Amino acid sequence: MKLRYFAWVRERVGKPEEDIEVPPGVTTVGELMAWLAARGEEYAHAFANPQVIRAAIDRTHVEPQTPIKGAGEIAFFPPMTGG
Amino acid sequence: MKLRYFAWVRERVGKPEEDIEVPPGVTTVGELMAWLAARGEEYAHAFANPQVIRAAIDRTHVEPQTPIKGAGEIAFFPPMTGG
Amino acid sequence: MTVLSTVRLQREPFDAAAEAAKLTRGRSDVGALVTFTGICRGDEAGEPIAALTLEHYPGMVEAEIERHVQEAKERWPLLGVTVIHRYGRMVPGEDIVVVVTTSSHRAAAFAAAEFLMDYLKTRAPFWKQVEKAGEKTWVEAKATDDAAAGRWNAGGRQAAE
Amino acid sequence: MTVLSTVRLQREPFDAAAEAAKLTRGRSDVGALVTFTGICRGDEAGEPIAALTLEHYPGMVEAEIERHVQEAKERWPLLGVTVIHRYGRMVPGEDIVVVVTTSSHRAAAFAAAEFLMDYLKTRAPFWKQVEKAGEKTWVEAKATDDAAAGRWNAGGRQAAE
Repeated sequence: MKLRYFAWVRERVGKPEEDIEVPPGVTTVGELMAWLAARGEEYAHAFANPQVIRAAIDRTHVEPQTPIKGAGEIAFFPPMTGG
Repeated sequence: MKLRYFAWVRERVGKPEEDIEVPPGVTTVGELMAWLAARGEEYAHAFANPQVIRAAIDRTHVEPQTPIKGAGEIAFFPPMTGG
Repeated sequence: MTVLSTVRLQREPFDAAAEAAKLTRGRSDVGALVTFTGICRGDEAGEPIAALTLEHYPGMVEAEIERHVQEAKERWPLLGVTVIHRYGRMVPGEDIVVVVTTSSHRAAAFAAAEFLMDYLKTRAPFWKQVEKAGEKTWVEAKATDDAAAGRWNAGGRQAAE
Repeated sequence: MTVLSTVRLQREPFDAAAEAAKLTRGRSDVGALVTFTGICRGDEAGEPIAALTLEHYPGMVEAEIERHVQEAKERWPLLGVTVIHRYGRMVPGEDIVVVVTTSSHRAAAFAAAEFLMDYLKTRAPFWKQVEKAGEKTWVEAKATDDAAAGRWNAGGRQAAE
């Protein structure tokens, strides 16, 4: 599964994207964030406040409870500030 | 007192402006319209529907009950359609 | 803070883009620029028209628009306002009116431009006549325009739909 | 009736006036043209900034904006919609985004332009970073922008103030 990070999530994780194997017990976007936060200091910093982090699966906005099964690309980023 | 007419009020009256002597009993904008309507066929046509006619005294919108005392210029016109 | 404001009545065409540019040139406090252009359409009430003639009340219309520009500046934190309205004869495709508003943020710029357009449609002393199949007819005022203008009364902004 | 729509993401500056002109040229059904331009200000949260850098999610942002342009076209009787959003580094005074909407009547053009801007501010995957006194900081999302965007949900348009 491909993960992508944007803005300060990208800066904290230290890379724009990576391919990872997600263990079978991790089934939702929220669980994925919790699992990532335990992967190391940079991830713990990036996902310290999971409630402010937004996610998209295959380029569509999703919620923490959304299942990740079948996802090709999951992106994590802060609240958007365009316009 | 100077009267000015615009749009179809002007067309029906047949002139853009005129100077008139208003008799002392005519004290409000509404009374002036009623008095004008009795001045002849063209005025009767112009002021047949006084409730749709708007008025301004010295270039400020006024209501039928507004007194005309001291007015320099009174204008009559249909509802506005600018923009 | 310099608040620029311009009100102009004219027979000649105007350049809406040039007017908009005047409100932003050389300054870095403008974050939002709204330009509304009203254009002469080729139809009125479903029938084709050949031209539009706008009559106005000289003297009154400039003062009235100025007053509403002042009101807009009091209601919203604007950095600039331009209103240019043409009179005389125009054919379909020609610009009739432009309202430009600038502000630090978009909400004020949008609200002020809509407020001024609602006002121009209903209370500024202009009257439109259209030429349809060789006949000239006066355009009737629309109840929807009055409703749109009414939403700015009684304090805050109301839903318009 | 031809409804034109354009969505573009680009690093280079755009010409807002030229984009607006494309939606009116050679047609006489457009009565109202709204152009909103968002400009890089020289300050952010009261402090001067040297520049702004916009990061975006390529692929997602185009699709998301297209989807909202479609929604705008379903909600209002539009004749044209153009959205151009820049990414990369910009200095104060440079244009960031332009939204152009055209319709027969002004209410639809204004509403659609505001709807699209509220969306771009809050839901399109863009992130702003500013350079203040040599330091780069990410701009925080504003609650007022979320509230503005929220008014388009649940059917009709709600008061935004």
